[in-house]
Amino acid sequence: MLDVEFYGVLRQVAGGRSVQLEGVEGGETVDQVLARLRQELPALEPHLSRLACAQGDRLIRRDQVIDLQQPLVLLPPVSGGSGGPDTV
Amino acid sequence: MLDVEFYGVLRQVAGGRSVQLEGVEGGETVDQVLARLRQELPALEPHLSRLACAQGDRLIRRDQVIDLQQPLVLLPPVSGGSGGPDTV
Amino acid sequence: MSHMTEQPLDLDALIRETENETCGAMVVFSGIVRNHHDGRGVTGMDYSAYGPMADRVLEELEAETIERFGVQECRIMHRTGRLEVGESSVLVVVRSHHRGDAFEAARYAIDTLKVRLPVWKEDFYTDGSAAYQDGVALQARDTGEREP
Amino acid sequence: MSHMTEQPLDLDALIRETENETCGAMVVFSGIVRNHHDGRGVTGMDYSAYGPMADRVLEELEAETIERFGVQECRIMHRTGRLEVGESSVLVVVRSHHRGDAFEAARYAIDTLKVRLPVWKEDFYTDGSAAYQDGVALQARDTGEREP
Repeated sequence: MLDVEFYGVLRQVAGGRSVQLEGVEGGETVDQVLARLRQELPALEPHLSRLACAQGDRLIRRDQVIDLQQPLVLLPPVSGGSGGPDTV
Repeated sequence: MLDVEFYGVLRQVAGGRSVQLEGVEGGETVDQVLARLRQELPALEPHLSRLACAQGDRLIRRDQVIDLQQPLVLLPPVSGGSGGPDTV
Repeated sequence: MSHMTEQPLDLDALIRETENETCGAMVVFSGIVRNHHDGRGVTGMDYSAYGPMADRVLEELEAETIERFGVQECRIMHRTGRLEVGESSVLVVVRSHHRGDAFEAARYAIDTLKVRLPVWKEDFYTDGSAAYQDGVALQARDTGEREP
Repeated sequence: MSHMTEQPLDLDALIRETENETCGAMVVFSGIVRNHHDGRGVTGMDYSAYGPMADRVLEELEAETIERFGVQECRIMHRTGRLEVGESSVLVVVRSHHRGDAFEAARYAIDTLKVRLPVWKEDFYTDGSAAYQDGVALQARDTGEREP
């Protein structure tokens, strides 16, 4: 079982801050976990291409193997500072 | 008679904040006045090429006619802000 | 030193923290909640962050900015929570010997923050509605990804 | 509004003066007396100005910067008199909708100030000596000279 956490607009899309994903096995990659998640939460589909994934304080690539001991964190496009991304 | 005022390093060069220049006549240009001043204060010679001249709150060009009613102000190269001219 | 806070940002504190007598130039950037977005009136914003990563990203960005531009000081703070129009959401303070470096370093820090910092904002509009602003896909620093 | 003062510069006051709810970006530049110049230790500086012209130059530079870069606010203050190491000699505050404009406008304002403002500084060195710093020949704004 793996905890998956959502940030930003993904909380609205997923309808909560996190879900518990059943059946994830050791050795699975981020891509494999996202494929499982897509089945559980079809509403995430349009966001999958532009989201980043993290575990702990680091981003992880899609081809990396998940650490089952800590949550997988899904991070949608960011908007720090003020104004839009190309302005301020 | 015309008051000539000095700023910055020119005060050290001229030995004071101002001089009174005798014999200046109506219709003389800045250039003509500077030629008189060079005779009175030879120490100014090396500074003449890089100084700017003002009357009131405006710069005046070398070919402009002096207003005898207000001081001619001699302004050496400037160094506002902090640090040198090419730095800060 | 913290880089993320729910408290109002304190520019004076960052100015004191970065005092350096060798520096002739200081450049400050402040990002401020403005009263409009995409033609709609805005009354405020809510900033949320992925905390564990956000703090590390800003700490590394400070060090990277100092090294890359040869400046002496760089401090970055970002605020989270509910902000009103006119409040500052991010502060960047850079000090250097020369002003050109300070301007370039501050510009780099805020430009880079906007693609690396896991922060999201929800606009509250004058018509009572709210929406997350779209942003840019999060980018890792080249060395920032966990090794496989 | 004054642009030249013998009092310590007050950044908070300039920030308050320029408040503008349409602006998402503020850039501040501060020029600060540093403890060295040309390899020599510096203990302080004395800034002198040709007052009647200096105030007008800064007022016009504010307006020119706003117009040229399309920014909303620009305030510039320069200090005169004796300053210690670490004190600010000049402040530029720019606010705009977009951060790029704010950075460019602030950079233009300080770069232009340094060739147009009739201000001179005398360094006081740690060895007890003093000297006027050389500078750049004063430049008029194209439209700034008195008509013949």
